[in-house]
Amino acid sequence: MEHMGVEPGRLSFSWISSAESTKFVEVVKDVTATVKALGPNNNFKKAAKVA
Amino acid sequence: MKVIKIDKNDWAGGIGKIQSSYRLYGPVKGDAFHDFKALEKGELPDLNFFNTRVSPKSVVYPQSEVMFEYSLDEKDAEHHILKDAAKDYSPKAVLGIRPCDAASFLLVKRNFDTPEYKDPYWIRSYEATTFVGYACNNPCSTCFCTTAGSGPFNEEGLDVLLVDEGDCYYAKVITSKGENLLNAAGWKTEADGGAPDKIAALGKEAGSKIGSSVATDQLKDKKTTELYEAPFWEDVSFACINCGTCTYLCPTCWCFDIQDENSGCSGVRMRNWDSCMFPLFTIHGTGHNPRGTKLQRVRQRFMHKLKYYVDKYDNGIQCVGCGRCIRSCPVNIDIRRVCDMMNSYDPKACACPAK
Amino acid sequence: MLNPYMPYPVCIDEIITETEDRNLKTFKFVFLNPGDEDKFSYRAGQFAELSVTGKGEIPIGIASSPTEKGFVKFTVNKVGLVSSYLHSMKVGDIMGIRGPLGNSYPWDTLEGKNVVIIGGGFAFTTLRSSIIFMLDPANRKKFKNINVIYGARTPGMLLYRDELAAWEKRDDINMHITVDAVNDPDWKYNVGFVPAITEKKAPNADADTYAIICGPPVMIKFTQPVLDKLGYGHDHIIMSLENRMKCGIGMCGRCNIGKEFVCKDGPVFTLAQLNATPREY
Amino acid sequence: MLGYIDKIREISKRLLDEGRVDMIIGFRKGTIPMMNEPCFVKNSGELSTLVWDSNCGINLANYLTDRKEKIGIVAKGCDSRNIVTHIIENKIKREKLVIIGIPCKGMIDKRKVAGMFENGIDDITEEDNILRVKSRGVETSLKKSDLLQENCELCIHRNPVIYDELAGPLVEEQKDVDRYADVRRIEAMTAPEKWEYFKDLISPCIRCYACRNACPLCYCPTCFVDESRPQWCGKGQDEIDTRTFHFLRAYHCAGRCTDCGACERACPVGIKVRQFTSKLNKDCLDMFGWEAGLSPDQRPPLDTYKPADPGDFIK
Repeated sequence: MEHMGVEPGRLSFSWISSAESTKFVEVVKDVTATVKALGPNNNFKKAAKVA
Repeated sequence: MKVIKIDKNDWAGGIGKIQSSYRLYGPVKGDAFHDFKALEKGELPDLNFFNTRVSPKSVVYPQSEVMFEYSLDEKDAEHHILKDAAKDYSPKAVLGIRPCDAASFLLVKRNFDTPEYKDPYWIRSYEATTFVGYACNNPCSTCFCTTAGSGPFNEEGLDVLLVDEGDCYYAKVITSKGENLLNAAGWKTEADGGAPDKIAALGKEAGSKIGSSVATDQLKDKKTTELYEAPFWEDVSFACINCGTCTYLCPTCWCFDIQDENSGCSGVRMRNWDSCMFPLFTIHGTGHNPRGTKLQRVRQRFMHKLKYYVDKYDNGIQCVGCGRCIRSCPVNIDIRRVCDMMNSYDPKACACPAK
Repeated sequence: MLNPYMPYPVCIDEIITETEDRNLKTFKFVFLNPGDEDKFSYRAGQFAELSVTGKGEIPIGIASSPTEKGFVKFTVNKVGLVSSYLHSMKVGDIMGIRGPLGNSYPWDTLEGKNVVIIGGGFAFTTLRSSIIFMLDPANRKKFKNINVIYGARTPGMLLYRDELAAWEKRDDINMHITVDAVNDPDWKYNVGFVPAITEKKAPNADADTYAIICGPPVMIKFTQPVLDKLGYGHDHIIMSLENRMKCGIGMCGRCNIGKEFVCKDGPVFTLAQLNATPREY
Repeated sequence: MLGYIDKIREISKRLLDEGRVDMIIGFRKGTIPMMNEPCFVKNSGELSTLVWDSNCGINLANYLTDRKEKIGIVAKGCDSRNIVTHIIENKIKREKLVIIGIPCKGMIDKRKVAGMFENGIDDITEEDNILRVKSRGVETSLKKSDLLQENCELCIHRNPVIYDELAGPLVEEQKDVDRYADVRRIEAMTAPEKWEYFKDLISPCIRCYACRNACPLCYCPTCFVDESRPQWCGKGQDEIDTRTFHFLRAYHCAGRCTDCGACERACPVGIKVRQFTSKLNKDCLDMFGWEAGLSPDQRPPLDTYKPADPGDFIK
């Protein structure tokens, strides 16, 4: 994804067991914070409608 | 018939003037090939080309076009009711269109402008357009326009025909629409009396350079169901990968799809080019597909162009011989070959498998 | 220039679930703008594009009759994107209808003739329109005998059951209702497939008798030989086709069978016409 | 490579006559220069239509998908790797195939050649490494090896990896080829530069799907772009929809692409479609030591798990 120009940080992978609730919370907080810091993803927003 | 002589030194200036009252389209060279694009102010069309890779049909009939807009927000007074999308039908001109491509608009018009229904988008856009043709002094080896109802100097569908004459262009005025455009450019010098003869001679020479042809004389008399059941379709369609190249590049293919596209609480109903090569084109909601196989789809393309159209309009084939589908087909399916097979097909003689 | 792609805005007035599998619902629409109803003047056998804003359009046969005023009705089977969404809509929702489209049953030809209607499953919609139209007091005298053979898988899959029962009681129309199978000991109509019932009940062919046949492909496949056997000429067998459509006005290019467009030149064809064209439906 | 023709016909004749196959899939002479047409022959009397030269770039594995007949197929290196992929993915049974292997020296980039001749090309003949191009009566000789498709220039698997017959002696494989220079160039860009790079790359796209349909990997009965419920991707010409198509198609080829170049060759508007897949090929090689289609006995890295698989990206 990054290779094709999606900003680093927008995509993340995590392996969380159903027992690892604390990790889940941490990861979600972490990802949310990173994405918020990046701001809106204007790249994937359709620009103007074609005429 | 009036012929205007345009000194090539006056070319850029005239085009600048046209652009004050017309939106101008012309061939522009990208990395490797030419295509018709909207010209920026001061940008000149590049006439050093055989023909464009994609046909100029998009000048009148864009690949994607918004038809309606709507709101899905129930707080809006007129939610869920379609509203006409804003359109620009101010005058535009396409400069440097080849005669075969210009002729294609007349074929397509038969589909969009019928006694019962008028397609407002195509018709308005077409009527807003002035077609300035550029005669082919040097046709390509894959051109077969002269046997497909057109020709390198053909004037049908054009408002002006430009002919390259070394230092100058001859501009043959064909319609008053064309004359208006030449006036807007300030090109007013009439050519000397010998010009029409010269154009005719160049046209004759160009016509003689067309190296390939199709025979279409028998198509009308063939029985639809017999052609449909002919054994050669398996051979013809084998190589086909069912991409949309032939149909999207073709100046005479007009099929389209209608789609709603939402974005939040609003959206547009748009139409996009579609292709008979795609299975999705005909699949029913139930999953049944009347043209579910590649063979059926390939057959549809050729039958439509070379038989159904011929029968429906009694006005030749739905092809102007530009050769784009031949040049760009990834697997070399050649409409000239198929046309000849269809034209010469004799069901009685064909007990053997097709060759 | 009139825009043939612009639907008339309508409001859903009533939704009736027709069949026990709940996959068929009849929608009754009223036009939002006064005057649109007059513009939407149709004949039995035509169809319209139902336009669900934000989803798309679907071509559906008109189930109401031109003689019914103040509304139009469509019975919709739940299959694809638009029809599924339509099934989730409520009374009062706004959408559009575009039409009327296509030809109709050949009412000029049928005038003064015997009419045999053969229908199966949910393809009974435009046939309902035709029956209501013919039974209208102003029209009934224009037609001779009317026979209707209509079958479904089970009694619960028959459309318009109240109306069928009412027609059964009339003496100016011969109803032959049938189901493929039934558990109900009180079932008082026929049991058997449509082709078999046709063979038993349909009148013999003559120059003044036309058959209108509309149903699933398998029913048509087996009914046609029966009609042949009864002596019906192929120009006396009238069929209504379906194909994938978008524009409904013969422009978008997908619904053709040979040079004919199902949307504009059809959907109604005689079997004689279909014999001369590729069977791509 | 021209010498292969007789051998192909001879093998094909034997296979058909002995009833070992129902049909041969190969190429016949095209109707325009630098184009040959994939074709089938069922009757050994018609084998004279089969040809071979440097214009047989279409990947014939594409024509095998879900076929039921016994087939003899002409296969160069990349075709054979896609046949292997087809076998691994259960799209064809090995025992249904007789593979006529073609040791390949690369296919001509027809656009590169066409671009050199302003007046069009009337005819091209080929002899070993020499191309003789006729344009408006003027003949020019060119070196074929300078005019190969990019993927052929970079190819290190010219010999078929799986075959039953051979149309000629195996050729020497290219060595010390820098296959991923392009990928590294893109990797060095910043995210916005990459975004712009791919935007420009696909700007001529007309969504004809020639790349997808020419690709032997793209055999899904319904491609994701054609799904309507849900509709993953808009149908219009919006750049984002076009990008979504190319983007996701590339992913669907991850660990499967043999870099046969069919996509690029098929594209009518000259998009370098391989720029999408090369990165995935490089990553597969770097991370898993994997190149697609080399052996029918090896499972691809993306359908197996090994404890040693790289997992740094997982937080």
